[in-house]
Amino acid sequence: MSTVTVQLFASYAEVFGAPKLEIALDPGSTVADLVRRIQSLPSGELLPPSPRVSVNRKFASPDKLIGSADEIALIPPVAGG
Amino acid sequence: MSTVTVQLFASYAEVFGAPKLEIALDPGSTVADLVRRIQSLPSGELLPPSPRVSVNRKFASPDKLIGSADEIALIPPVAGG
Amino acid sequence: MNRVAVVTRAIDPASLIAEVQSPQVGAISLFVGTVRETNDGRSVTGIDYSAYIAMAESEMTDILSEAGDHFGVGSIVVEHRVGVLALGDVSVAIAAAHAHREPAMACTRFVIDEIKKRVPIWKREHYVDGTSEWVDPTRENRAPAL
Amino acid sequence: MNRVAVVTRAIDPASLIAEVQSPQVGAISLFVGTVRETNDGRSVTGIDYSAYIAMAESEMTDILSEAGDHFGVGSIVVEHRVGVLALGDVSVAIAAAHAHREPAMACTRFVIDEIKKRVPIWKREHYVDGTSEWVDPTRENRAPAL
Repeated sequence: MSTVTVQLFASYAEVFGAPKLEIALDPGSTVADLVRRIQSLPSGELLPPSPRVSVNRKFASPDKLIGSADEIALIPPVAGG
Repeated sequence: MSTVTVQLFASYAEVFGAPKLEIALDPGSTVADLVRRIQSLPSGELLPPSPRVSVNRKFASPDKLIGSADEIALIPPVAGG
Repeated sequence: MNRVAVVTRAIDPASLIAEVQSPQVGAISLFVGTVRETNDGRSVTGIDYSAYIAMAESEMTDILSEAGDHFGVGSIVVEHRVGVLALGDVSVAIAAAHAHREPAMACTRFVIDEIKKRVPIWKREHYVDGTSEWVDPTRENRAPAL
Repeated sequence: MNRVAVVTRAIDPASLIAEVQSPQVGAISLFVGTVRETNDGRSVTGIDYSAYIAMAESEMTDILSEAGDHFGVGSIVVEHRVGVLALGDVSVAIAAAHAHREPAMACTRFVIDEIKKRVPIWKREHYVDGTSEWVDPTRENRAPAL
């Protein structure tokens, strides 16, 4: 088990009432595993089925492996411009 | 016979060494008639076969009738922008 | 040279133009996004922009690099503002310069389109009725995000 | 509101942006043309622009009216400079504002394309070798006009 920090922004930070989450993950966990863990938290059911995730400031595919040193964020629908 | 003033610009003004020409036209003359008259002047052979002509600040077709009160110009290839 | 920035101060489009201008270029295309008083029929009083700044700047840098490859434009500058913006305020400005006008204009269009798709910036609109909502352009009916 | 002008002073693109900006619009597109140091492989030292001013302004007014019809853009400003311009000087600037970005950008592109086709403005380029030529974009090989 290792713990990763997941940054939250905008509407997702409001869902959890916090700017970040600390999530314990088994070794070899993927982005998809992380998303399932977050969706199982209180209020996690308010997330969309497949929220976008960034790893080290790049959008990551669901099968990407996560390490404890990675910079991870959950990315709500973007609305820049 | 009436006389019209034809404004010249840019390369066409250089062809004739003047900013305007005074051309005598028969009543009922058209833009095409005017162009033929101008092409028959000294240096007129340097004009293209069908130079653009404006009448009252609008591009005019060859069959447009010309009156003595019209504002007429010979328009070289444009290069604005 | 290219430059991107997420800023918390007012954006000055003229300074972006000056930054890309040079005797090597013949065309400069600028796009400016501003806060509009109505959106989807609702009266807006202002917008709070927020961003995942490090990733937003990284993603915009990638976009400019792609634009450079696509259009041969070597001089593009983007600034996106975050924080509380009032009606009429500039939220984003993009300037691109090229020898010719077509690549400059195509570049600017590409960059704003990509920013709207993939740069992690969000906006909460405030309305005259006192309510506010996170804008979610992915929703057909423009219901609030979440 | 639309405005066109042939001017003999420096063009300030920022003033055109300010002129079309308002809380009713969300997007401003600006195009700026500048004097480039090379054209068709020749080194340019400057350009003399001249115009049939009355017709140029009339034709540009028509172009903005057509652009308004095509793209629903109601706020477009164009300034074209004439006289002796140095390298880097702005020869033309076009600003268009709209609620949304696509019409604003399409409008700017349309206006510059039409200006190049039909507005009676001419330029004589001066080259480092001391020669100068009237530019004729209609010639395939870019030989001098006449």
